[in-house]
Amino acid sequence: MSDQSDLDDDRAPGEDSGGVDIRGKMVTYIVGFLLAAVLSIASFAVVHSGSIYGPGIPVALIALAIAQMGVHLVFFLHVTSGPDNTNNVLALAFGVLIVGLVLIGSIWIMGHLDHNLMPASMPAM
Amino acid sequence: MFGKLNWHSIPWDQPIPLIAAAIVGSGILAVLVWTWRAGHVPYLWREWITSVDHKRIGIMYCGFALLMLMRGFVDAAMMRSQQAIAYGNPGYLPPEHYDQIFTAHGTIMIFFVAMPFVIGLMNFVVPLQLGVRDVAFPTLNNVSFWLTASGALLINLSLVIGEFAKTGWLAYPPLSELRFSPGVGVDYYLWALQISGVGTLLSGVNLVTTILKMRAPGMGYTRMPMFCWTSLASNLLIVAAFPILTATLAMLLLDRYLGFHFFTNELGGNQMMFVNLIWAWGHPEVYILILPAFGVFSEIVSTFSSKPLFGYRSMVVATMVICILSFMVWLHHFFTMGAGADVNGFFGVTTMIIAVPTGVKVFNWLFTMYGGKIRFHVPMLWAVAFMVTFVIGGMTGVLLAVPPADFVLHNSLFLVAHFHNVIIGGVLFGAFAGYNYWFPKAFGFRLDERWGRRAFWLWVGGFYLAFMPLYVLGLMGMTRRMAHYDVPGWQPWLIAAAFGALMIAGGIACQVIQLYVSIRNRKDLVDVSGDPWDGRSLEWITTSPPPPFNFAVLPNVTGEEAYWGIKSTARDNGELSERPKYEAFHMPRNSPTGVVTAFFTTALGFAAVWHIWWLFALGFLGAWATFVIFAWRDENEIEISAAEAERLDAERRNAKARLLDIPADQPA
Amino acid sequence: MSGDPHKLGRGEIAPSERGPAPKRVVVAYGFWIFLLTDFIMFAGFFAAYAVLAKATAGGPAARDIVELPLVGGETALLLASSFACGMAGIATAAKNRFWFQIAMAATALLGAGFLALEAYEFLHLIGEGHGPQRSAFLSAFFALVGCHGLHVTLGLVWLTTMMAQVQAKGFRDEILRRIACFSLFWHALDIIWVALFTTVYLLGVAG
Amino acid sequence: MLAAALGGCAPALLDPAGPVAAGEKTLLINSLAVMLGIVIPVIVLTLAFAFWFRSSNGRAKHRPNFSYSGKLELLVWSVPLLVIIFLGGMGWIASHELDPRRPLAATRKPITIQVVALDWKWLFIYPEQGIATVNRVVVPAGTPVDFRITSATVMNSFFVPRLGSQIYAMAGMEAKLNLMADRPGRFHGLSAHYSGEGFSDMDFTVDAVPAQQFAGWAAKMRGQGPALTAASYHALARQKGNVAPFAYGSVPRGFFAAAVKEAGAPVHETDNGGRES
Ligand code: HEO
Ligand code: HEM
Ligand SMILES: [Cu+2]
Repeated sequence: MSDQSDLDDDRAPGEDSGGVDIRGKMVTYIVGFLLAAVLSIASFAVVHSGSIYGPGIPVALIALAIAQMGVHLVFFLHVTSGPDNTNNVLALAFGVLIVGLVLIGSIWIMGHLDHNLMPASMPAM
Repeated sequence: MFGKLNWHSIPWDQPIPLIAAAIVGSGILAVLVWTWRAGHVPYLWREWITSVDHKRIGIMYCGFALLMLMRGFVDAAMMRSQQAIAYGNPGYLPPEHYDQIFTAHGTIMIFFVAMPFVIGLMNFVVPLQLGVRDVAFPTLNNVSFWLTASGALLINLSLVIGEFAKTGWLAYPPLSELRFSPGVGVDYYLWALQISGVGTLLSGVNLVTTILKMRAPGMGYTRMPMFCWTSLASNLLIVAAFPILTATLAMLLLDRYLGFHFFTNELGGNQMMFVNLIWAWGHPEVYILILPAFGVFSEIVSTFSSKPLFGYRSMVVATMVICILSFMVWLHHFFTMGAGADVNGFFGVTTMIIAVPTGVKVFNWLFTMYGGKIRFHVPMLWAVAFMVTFVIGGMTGVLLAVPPADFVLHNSLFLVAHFHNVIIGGVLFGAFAGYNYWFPKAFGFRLDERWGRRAFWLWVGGFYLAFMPLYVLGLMGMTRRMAHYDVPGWQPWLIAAAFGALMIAGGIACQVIQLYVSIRNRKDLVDVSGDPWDGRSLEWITTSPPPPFNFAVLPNVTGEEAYWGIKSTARDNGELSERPKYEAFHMPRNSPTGVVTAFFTTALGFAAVWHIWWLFALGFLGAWATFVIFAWRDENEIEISAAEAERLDAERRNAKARLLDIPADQPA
Repeated sequence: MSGDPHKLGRGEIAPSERGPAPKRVVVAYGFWIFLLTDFIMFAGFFAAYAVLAKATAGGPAARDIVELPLVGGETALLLASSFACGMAGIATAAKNRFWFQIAMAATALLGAGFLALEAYEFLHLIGEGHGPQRSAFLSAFFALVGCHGLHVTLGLVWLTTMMAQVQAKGFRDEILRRIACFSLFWHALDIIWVALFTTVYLLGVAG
Repeated sequence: MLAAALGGCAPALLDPAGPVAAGEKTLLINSLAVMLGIVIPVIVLTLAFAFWFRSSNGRAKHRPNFSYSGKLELLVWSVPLLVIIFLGGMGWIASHELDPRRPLAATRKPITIQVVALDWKWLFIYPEQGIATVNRVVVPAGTPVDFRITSATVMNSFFVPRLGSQIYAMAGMEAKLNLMADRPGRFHGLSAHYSGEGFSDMDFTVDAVPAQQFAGWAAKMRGQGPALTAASYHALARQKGNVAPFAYGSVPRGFFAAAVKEAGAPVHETDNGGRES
């Protein structure tokens, strides 16, 4: 961070690094677009094709989704690991942490509640 | 045309709300007429209602909270008097009424007293302590405030037009579903909270951005005053928790308005999901309230002990640990739902772990006092009372976190005692301490100490008398939210509690008198130096009240305790720091966006409650149009010239010189 | 004492000590935080969906109502719209009003196309008696997907407002900041859509 | 001390009448004692420091720069941590030992009682005895009772303070709660979760009677009084407010399961709503 110019502030979220390098920007977007398209198509294909081990499909889908979100973050939202982006990434990490806690916590808790309380799990009397 | 609203929506047959409303209404009317007649309206409009100055907005938040505290307290007094007499008889409040009262009390106290108070303090103090001129989004700040007010207005409207929810402050379904609560009460509740919730969320975004992106040069993270750290944690929690509330209430709204089945008994709805989600917000919420109070006490204990805060880094770590942990404990509010031993055990343990960082904080305050020269002004009195009281409440909290203990204490008055113990003994004491501490900064004169002490003793004594009996009642098996009872052993304790509430009423009266007396004697109480308590952080470097832009030149921070460092240097050198170079800068213009938006959202909420759909659409369009018009404005800022900045700063420097008894600047 | 961090005369100043960030950064960062709140709100709806997905109350389950080609179409439209939005961002950087308007119009049209498909899907389901009132699962489905749709709708309102502003006022600083926020918003909606089509539609069919 | 204040009658939670309540009482007192061991010193020190270091006290040594001490930091983190490790461990074990679903150890075979929360009364079904009671439940002392709890309306909580643990009663759900009365006696039971207008009166009596007496009572009840049928159940559900205790002389097999499954669906529409026309 200190090796850059005087004008180097933290980078704003969504801001890319280049100045007015239009070509460079275009390339970023096109690459991102293509990657995202490929990953989307792969997701749809996984469901349809039947070539993947059935019970593994959900895992494959989740992996693909995470990959695609990553692509969007990197190519469209210009999130990088660079020091000028630390604050943005930290905020994002905080958000992801909370989303994770809420989702995992809820699913875990509700799973137990359903299991313990839903009459379906009980022998009919 | 008017949806469900008609003549019978007003409870003509019920004297209590009508009289209450008449009193409140005529009070408001009288104030309005008086301000109008006295010609204060333009002033109010210009300087307050449309102000985007974080200090003004902070003050409005706190004033609003104090006002609503009285509203909430009236509810509390009714409950206390009802329960004192309602042994073996229905008392004077039928359940229909009593149930609205505790719901309104809880809702108002949490959302419209505690929240605005801490948000107000953060708004006022944080930019000053960070050494900057305003928050990140000044206009948005004004919008946030007015959205909060809009929500509160809706709740208070329900007193006369229709009814309020009879569900308890968290509106658990299925009781809050249309089938069991077909009236408009729950709808008032939902819209009021949705609207004010958006306000809170935006103010959280605003303060997080301010703290992370706008600090005076040199103010690194480890140089921020403790209050800024706790504010950061608190606002991160707002940002993380309030969206969950929004989503949860939206689901209940969908159930009620469009026949969805999220939480109904029928067609697969799952009431447990609501409980789960509402506490995923609700638990962080209580730390949103307490963390800023911790910050207030950190400032006060250090200032009045004339020492730096003990263990600053430990405090920072403790704050952030609490911030994260608070998202891992929410199940402790429903141990008795039956999730099983593993889940209960896990959440019990995570809950208890919070006692560790909190304990660290308590010990660090203790060691801050150790070796100090403690001046017992009113804020410090509150701080000591807090330390004594809060540890008791914290301890009973940990007790409730032991799942099997909670199996017998859940929903009992023991629980009610616990949370009033931490909320009053923590949040409210913190708010009062902060109010007394920063009042001179806000208005340029101190609050009267004598009446402040009276208020203090009555509040503290009243608190113990009103809430310690509830612990006993809890152990006797009395549950919360009872309109009447037939167990004879309970009554003496409830009568004692009623006297406690009476004492608190005395405390509130003393606070009102304190304010009145202080305004009357403001000449004697004036604070010319801008630093009445020998403070250590940057808010005390500027004048009291500060200029709209806070600092003519942003201070340059070179260490922890920014102002203390500058002050000590000046004292040691016998002269003020070098005169800075003044430059022109811009300040945002006032804007009616907030109040106009709030007007439309109030209309929108009211329309939704009564199913007046054309008004609903109008409210929505109005709010949107307001934003577009605001966005279209060309002149958003005014310039403060270098000369103006210099002139104002010269006065400040002279006052500081007098305070430190060193030569003033030579006139340039 | 100086307000300008670059005149402090210290060789290396840690970024956290350089004084207030420029407005551009502050605004985008604030909006970034706002987006996080939006993600968390969606997490609430996702959690509800996850819990209620099996609560069909005798009505249709996810696999009975999902039409993958439709969803594929929606995905394609949204992705293309996001790309167009990126182009608008580039036009903004180049201060080219003409291409900005073209790209934004394309963004809007593609977004509207997405909404149209979604509206078709919803109306179709309701027409078959599979509306949100049918079961808790359908409630959660409509709410989750609908919430995303609502965001797209609001995005369109915002987008058209921005087009009008640029036309009327050109690329001023505050308008540039708003465009930056808008593009953050629009791209964020994609991310949510990815989570959505995976959990609701694809896992609905597969799981 | 509390007992004295009450004229000899101890608070319900401190006067357990069964193993669950007794365990919970012990746990409560243990935890409290451990925490008081640290909380009382904190309170005393706060007041002592505040008093001694008051600015007017010339004898107190002023240490204006005492703001860090590694040793003390270690102490302030580790002391609460140790207490919490102890309490947490105890809580973890206790939540397994005292899990409401866990059958109780006893010499006698447990009996099952099914509980339905209604607006605003309690229905108790004895599937093995084929009878049902309202607002009064009779249990054999010294015999574990396997309560199965549901609601035909909004959420309530089934709670008998002197027997221990409460648990929520929810429509469509079946909660399990194992309790036992050690000895004969009469206890106060109530709904511990607010459920609307008639909530304050939603209490019931628990009569623990010697085991033989229980069998006799059940036999006597059977065939007496009205029969619990879908119709009489719905009539009961629709009846507002407090109902004096009474009994049903017969209950169809599988009645409770049906009530759970019904999720309270056909039970009345409330008319206590708002003031809209
Ligand atoms: C500002 C508000 C606030 C605060 C700060 C707290 C703090 C805590 N709370 Fe409380 N709470 C608050 C507000 C509420 N709580 C509630 C309910 C509630 C319940 C659910 C009970 C039930 O429904 O049956 C539990 C288990 C707790 C636990 C705790 C714990 C462990 C803490 C801890 O954070 C306390 C930590 C502090 C301590 C421990 C003291 C200082 C520490 C020292 C001196 C160190 C040494 C001590 C030990 C090692 C023990 N709370 C409810 C009920 C809502 C409702 O149902 O309507 C509310 C409103
Ligand atoms: C000022 C003195 C206060 C008194 C005398 C008081 C009294 C009461 C009483 C009597 C109840 C009902 C207890 C019951 O259910 O039986 C109650 C509930 C409650 N109070 Fe207070 N209270 C006070 C202040 C506060 C404050 C400052 C807050 C929060 C900031 C607060 C938050 C609540 C909440 C959340 C409830 C629960 C409401 C519900 O059951 O839905 N109270 N209070
Ligand atoms: Cu909690």
